[in-house]
Amino acid sequence: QKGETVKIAWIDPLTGLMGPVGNNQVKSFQFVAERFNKNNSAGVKFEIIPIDNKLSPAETLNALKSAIDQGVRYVTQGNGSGAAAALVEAVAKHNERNPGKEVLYINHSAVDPDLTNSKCNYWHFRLDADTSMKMEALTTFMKDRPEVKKVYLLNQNYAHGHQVAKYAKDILPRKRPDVQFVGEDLHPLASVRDFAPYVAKIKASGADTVITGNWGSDLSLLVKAANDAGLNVNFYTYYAGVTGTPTALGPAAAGKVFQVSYMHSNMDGVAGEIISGFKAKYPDADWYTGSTYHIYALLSDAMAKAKSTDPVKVAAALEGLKTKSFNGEVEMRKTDHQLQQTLYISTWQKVDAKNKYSVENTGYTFAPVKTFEPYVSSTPTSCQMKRPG
Amino acid sequence: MQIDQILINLLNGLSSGLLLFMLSSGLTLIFSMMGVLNFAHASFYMLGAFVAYTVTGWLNFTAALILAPLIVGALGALFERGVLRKVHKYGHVPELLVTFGLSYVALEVVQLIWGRIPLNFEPPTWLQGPAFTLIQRTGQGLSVVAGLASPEMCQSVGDMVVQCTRFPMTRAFMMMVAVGMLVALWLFITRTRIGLVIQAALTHPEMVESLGHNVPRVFMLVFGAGCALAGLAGVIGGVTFVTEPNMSHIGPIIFAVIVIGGMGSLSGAFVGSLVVGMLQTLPLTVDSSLADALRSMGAVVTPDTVGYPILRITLSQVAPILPYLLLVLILIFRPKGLLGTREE
Amino acid sequence: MSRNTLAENRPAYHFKPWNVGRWIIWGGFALVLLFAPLLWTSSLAQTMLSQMGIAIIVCLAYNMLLGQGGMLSFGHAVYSGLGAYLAIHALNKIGGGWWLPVSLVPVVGGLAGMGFAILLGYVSTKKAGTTFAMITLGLGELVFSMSLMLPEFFGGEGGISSNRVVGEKVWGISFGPQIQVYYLIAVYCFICTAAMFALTRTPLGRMLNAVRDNPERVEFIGYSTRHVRYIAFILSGFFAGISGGLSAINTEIVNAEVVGAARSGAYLLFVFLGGATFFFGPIIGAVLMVFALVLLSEWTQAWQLYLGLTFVLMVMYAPGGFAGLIMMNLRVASFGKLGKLWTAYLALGGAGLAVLVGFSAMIEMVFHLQLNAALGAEVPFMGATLNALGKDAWVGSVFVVLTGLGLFEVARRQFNLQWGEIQEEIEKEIKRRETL
Amino acid sequence: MRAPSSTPGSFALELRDVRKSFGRTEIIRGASLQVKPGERVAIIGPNGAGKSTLFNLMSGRFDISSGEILLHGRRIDGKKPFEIARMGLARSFQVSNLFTRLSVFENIRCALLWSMGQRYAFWRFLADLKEVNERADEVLEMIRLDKRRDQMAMNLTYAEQRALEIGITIAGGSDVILLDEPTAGMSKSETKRFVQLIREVTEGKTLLTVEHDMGVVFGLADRIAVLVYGEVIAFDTPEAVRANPRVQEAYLGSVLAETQAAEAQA
Amino acid sequence: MTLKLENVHAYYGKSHVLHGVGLTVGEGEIVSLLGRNGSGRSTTVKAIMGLVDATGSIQFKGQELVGQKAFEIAHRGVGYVPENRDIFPKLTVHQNLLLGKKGGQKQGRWDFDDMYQLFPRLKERQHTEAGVLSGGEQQMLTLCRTLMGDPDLIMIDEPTEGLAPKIVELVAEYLRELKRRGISVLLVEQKLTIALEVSERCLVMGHGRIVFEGTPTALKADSYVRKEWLEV
Ligand SMILES: Nc1ncnc2c1ncn2[C@@H]1O[C@H](COP(=O)(O)OP(=O)(O)OP(=O)(O)O)[C@@H](O)[C@H]1O
Ligand SMILES: Nc1ncnc2c1ncn2[C@@H]1O[C@H](COP(=O)(O)OP(=O)(O)OP(=O)(O)O)[C@@H](O)[C@H]1O
Ligand SMILES: CC(C)C[C@H](N)C(=O)O
Ligand SMILES: [Mg+2]
Ligand SMILES: [Mg+2]
Repeated sequence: QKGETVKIAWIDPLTGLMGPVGNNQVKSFQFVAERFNKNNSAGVKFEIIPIDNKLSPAETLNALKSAIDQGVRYVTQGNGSGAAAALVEAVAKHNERNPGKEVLYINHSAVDPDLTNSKCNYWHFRLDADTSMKMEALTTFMKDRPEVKKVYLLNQNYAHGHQVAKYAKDILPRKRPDVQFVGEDLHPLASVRDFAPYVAKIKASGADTVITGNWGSDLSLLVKAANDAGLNVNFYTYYAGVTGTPTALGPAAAGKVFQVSYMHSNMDGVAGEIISGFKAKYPDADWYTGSTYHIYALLSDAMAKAKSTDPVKVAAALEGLKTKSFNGEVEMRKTDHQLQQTLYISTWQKVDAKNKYSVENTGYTFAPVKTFEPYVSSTPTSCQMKRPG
Repeated sequence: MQIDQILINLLNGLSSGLLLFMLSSGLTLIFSMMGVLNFAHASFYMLGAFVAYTVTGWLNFTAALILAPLIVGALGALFERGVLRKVHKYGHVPELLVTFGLSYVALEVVQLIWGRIPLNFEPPTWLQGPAFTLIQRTGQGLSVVAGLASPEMCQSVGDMVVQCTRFPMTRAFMMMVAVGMLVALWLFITRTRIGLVIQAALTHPEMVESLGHNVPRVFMLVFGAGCALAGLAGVIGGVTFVTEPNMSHIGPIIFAVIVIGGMGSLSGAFVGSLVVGMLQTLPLTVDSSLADALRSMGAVVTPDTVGYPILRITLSQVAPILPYLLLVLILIFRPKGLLGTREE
Repeated sequence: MSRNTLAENRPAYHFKPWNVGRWIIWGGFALVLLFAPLLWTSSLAQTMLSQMGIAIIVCLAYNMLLGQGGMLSFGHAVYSGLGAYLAIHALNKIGGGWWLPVSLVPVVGGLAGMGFAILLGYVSTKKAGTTFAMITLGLGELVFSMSLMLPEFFGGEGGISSNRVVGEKVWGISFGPQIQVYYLIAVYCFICTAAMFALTRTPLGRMLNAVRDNPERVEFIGYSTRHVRYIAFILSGFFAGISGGLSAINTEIVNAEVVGAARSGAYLLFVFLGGATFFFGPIIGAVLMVFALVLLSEWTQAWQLYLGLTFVLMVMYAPGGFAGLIMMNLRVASFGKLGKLWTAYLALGGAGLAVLVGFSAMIEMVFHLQLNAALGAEVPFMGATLNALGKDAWVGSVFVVLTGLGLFEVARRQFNLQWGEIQEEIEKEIKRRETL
Repeated sequence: MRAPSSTPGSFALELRDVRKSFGRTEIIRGASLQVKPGERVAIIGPNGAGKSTLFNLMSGRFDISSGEILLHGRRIDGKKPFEIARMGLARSFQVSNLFTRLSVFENIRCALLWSMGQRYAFWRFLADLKEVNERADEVLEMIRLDKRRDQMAMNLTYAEQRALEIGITIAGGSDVILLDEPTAGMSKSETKRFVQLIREVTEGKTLLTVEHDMGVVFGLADRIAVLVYGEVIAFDTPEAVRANPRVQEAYLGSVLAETQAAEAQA
Repeated sequence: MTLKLENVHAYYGKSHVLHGVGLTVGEGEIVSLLGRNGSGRSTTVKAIMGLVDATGSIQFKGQELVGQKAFEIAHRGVGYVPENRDIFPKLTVHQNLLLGKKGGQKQGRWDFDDMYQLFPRLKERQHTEAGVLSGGEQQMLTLCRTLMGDPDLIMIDEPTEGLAPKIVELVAEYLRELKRRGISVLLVEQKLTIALEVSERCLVMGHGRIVFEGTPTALKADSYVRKEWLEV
């Protein structure tokens, strides 16, 4: 396998609502690939082929076909659990109908727990921590925060938002039976212009904490409206670091926004190098998709282990594979293909001596406040994996 | 719910309605007069915000508030002159499609120039902070303080719970401008013959020209004016909310507004905007669903009940689609809209 | 004059026993459908061909409203989309043991589309014109929003997925391989196209044209415009539903976007681009739609810019769409005068190409600088590599564009002149023939 | 073709105290009229008297405010235009009202479809409807547009459009026909030809026509109804109407009308 | 000379309709333009108004009109009453008249009251939508609307079309009144009786050319022209 080129089709939105995120991720994938191409355990070269799926499940399938036509055997995708679910099924069907031409799907960011539970599939591997895992970490953190008394759940009305709300209601009471849920709202995805009514509602509920899976402008506008109305609550978020949101958070949100993720902006070691290298190359962008590192680390180790780049063998090698990544040792759990890894809670604050990295050049940063070993966020799975053969 | 909450909700509804009016007034101007359903209207709104951002960088916000609408208006006029005018003779569907095409182009061009991520378009200092603060004290009722209330005033003392709610300056300003727009437009329409000229020119352009009116210029002017209004809305929307390419996705709701209000009627657009603004805002505060309503009437509703998925949806969840429901109902029962005068 | 002589003098409205032209056209259409997948064999190509077949049906169905009936709908995806949903549910039911051949699932979609058209069409067709357009817009938004609120039926934004390889195999066809699905689509496409064409030749089809032209007068010759519109709407819903059903089988996933405004808008745009005034226009439009949405976005990141510009230019200069352009040239050809034009066309084409190349080189460079600047300054462009930061590439493209534009203008004037002359000659020829 | 459904002795068309107001202004103020089958009646009156409005009421374009309208003894007021058309009343328009983007032949054929029982059929080919097509060609022949058969209606000259307008009106074989100013805008010679044409095509049918050209009126009508301010002030033979002093005062009484009428009756 | 046409050719797209028309209208003169349907009378008037493409020379008060836009021509003082009652159907009668006034125009010879005096019927209906007016009322309205623009030359295409005989005579009277106020009139008419009665000169058109020019008396006498170009 040494010297082979491994083509990975990146199927995600480059245009539309999630276009900016997608563009950032392509850069991230390519940037980290360069690093790995200089040196990796399998001695292969990675090449990223970006294909725009416009965030649509149907377009994703077209993109998959097009990738397969180009001889690609590895695909990665992550923005949008809808597209991810479609891709899982499509890849499964393809592999079943075209033996010998199997394709592996590495999911870099789609976090719907179903993908490694009821919908789990042998050809799918997930690198991000799923909604329930992140919620475990988040609630464990909240457990020790006495000021959390009344919680409001505000989420986008689609699968991801539903999951966040569901797991919050499942997990938080276990850890903090005293916490009250004072309200819950689902708002339409990416079409609310004015969050003031929701803010008024939160205010009326007397909440001191908001848990939200919102991303993009849905999060920026929410925080902005809360600031404007003088709403004094803390936001526990999943995606405050995604392109565009930090800029909108600005000084007003400092100290009020928490984020759960498997990385943060002020990491040292490999991640630190990549973060600053990335900034040097793209002054306007941040590296926040850590799974762009995982993917090469895992694949190259698996390929070395399998001594092949054949997806069938690599898939087998990936199962249960442990490797060292930027956030410590990670393990691709065999039972459900969910990566087990360290998670961090970080908070939005002004850069200081310890946390120097200025996110989106705002002078503010996500500073780590808590680190959780993989076992903390590890959740059981209901997956009954069908393995080929 | 407490008084201050009711008040703030009404204010929110009102201000969101007034923002809609800023957008629909330009659209209605163009639509009612020229019959062009300008699908690119929201693009001009977006453009207004971006242009203002840049102008603010060069000069200051006040200059942007004046210059950006003018620039956007000029661009609109240019589009009318160069493109729309050519298409006019083919009828309304091509006109609509050409604006549809423009909305794609505008979005891409904006993204090329200003990038794809939200810009940090901060309101100027005089627009920052709250316009007034509502203070609700248990037992004492409501009081209003201009500007920011001091933290002491918002401190709960003993049993007395004090709640402060701020109303941001940007929103207050937005409301003021919208009302100003209404007045200016009303004067424009009633004090000049331009509206008549255009209406007449829609069906009989040659005749209007024969009476000595420069029809093409009037069309250009009106289109430009409509776009300038969108641009002005954009400047204010940009600082109040976010300045990003997604701004152009407000889309169909403003069509709903002008249809509900009555096509071609300025007062209709105004009333329609307020109705839609309220309709989008107020139901958000109600968390009960049909299922709850049935239960309160004594019926047993469980997840196994037929139609539970529908019964389960709360009013706050359907709030965003209520305007469209109203739109369809209005069109069925009162096709000319609330204040409209024309049938078709 | 007696009736008999009349009938003999005017045979135009009788099918000749062998209407050769028609046989050639339909035979050709069938052959294209039959052999296309043998020419383009990659899996992407076959997917695209399948999508084209599906798009052809729905665009023709849409044009029953727009072109034939003058009804501007902003929400036709509702009918194709709901058809797709019911079809995919049916497919899942088959998987769960229902007895229904998979090949009939599109009919389920058709009936669903028709059912919803009966329901919603009743309110939409009450009015015509702008009111109709607005009702369809509102209904479209309503159905789309509902689709996100009722995940039980619509499956949320992830949609409902299914497996088409279910039920009993008929004649060894499992519909597993794409090619089998393609031929299913091709068969439906042919039948539906023929049926919709036939429809334009029936009393209802003709009255639909009459309603488009002058609804007022229609009422005074005994027809209810509303009934005519309603029936057409239902039939259009049926065909749209069939296409939805086919797409459910083809992609095995149906999600909310199939009922979305963007989809409805695409129908309108591409039908218009293809040419709404001719029966075959939407077929061209459908093919373009699939190309634009699938391929263009792969070739270039600037695809929306190109798409937008193409629309603007087409609407400005060819409001009859591609079909209109074709028919104009066919008319010239049928008078044997196309030969005179081909030099002009060559000049126009050459100059146009130069403008296009130069212009798109610039666009690609700008996009590259903005999105992938750090990948280096090289932009791959039509097999060559441009240096987006170097002066040469820019000066070169500007030069190409400017000369292109200049030449184009010259060629255009020349062409206009010739075109005008030819039209005049044709008019004269027609007058001459008339007086014969 | 439809058989006249009238029973002998009843009227083809009857108006009983018909009233119509637009907003507060009453335009038709209790008009009554009885037209016998096969009769040719002209309605004259000053501009704005309500002649076209009366036609609009009879053909169902507007609803009446009060009164009754009967077609062959059956109430038609309150019915929709297409229902009235199906019952055998056809009308033309003062301003040509054609299917401009269809061919001349298609215009006529559309006008025939309902009356020849095709309704909303989408399972039959037009080309196979032999009777319909033959009848359409007959009508074309009658209105002398057979040469222009395959032209689009919008390409016809004014006079040809007027002819087609009348063709569409009579094609369906209705036995009560209303023509609103059929010869407006025509030169004298053309007018003459048209009067002849109308005579031919309405042979045996009940005809109501509105005209300002006294030549046409006196050339065509068996009886003349005079409508002034929404009331029928006279309804009689041409001679009697001409002699009626009230009519003279309200409407005729001018050199122009006199010369026209005289020319026609001569 | 108020209006002078020389060798005017006009086209609808590619079809050549006027083949070298020449005519003159003097100050305060009523000239009528006669001919069969389709002979090109309306086209002549439209060509003067700048509504169809024309070549040749059209001079109005010594200024060339060919190539000018309709609204510029209107501002020069040419008024046009079209043949097909181009009233603005959605506007009220009053608004229709209002649009007859040109922008930036000072008080002209006529005002609303003059119009309403002339046709009291219009006054009664002044707040009605013009689209619902009776045919005759619409005809009156078009006449008045053009007059509101205070033209020096007024071209009227078949003004008596659809008017009751009594009103027709009123119109004739009104044309004379225009003349009295010094306005030149170019009248296109179908009704010979009227044309011959009011006009000082008659022109007859045939196939896009002027085939006769002379006084009404001369025309009455010339049975050849009448037979060949006016009747069957
Ligand atoms: N829809 C309407 N609303 C208001 N007024 C109307 C409407 N339709 C007609 N009228 C008025 O009714 C009167 C009668 O109009 P109608 O068209 O019947 O006249 P007419 O007798 O046909 O006259 P003419 O000979 O001039 O055509 C007119 O004054 C007209 O303005
Ligand atoms: N818009 C048009 N396009 C093409 N040809 C036209 C157009 N309008 C008129 N024509 C043709 O031009 C010729 C002259 O028409 P014009 O209207 O000037 O005649 P006219 O003398 O006014 O007759 P009419 O009595 O019909 O008003 C006719 O042959 C007519 O068919
Ligand atoms: C990248 C994320 C913002 C996308 C999110 N995980 C989703 O499921 O839609
Ligand atoms: Mg009338
Ligand atoms: Mg004429």
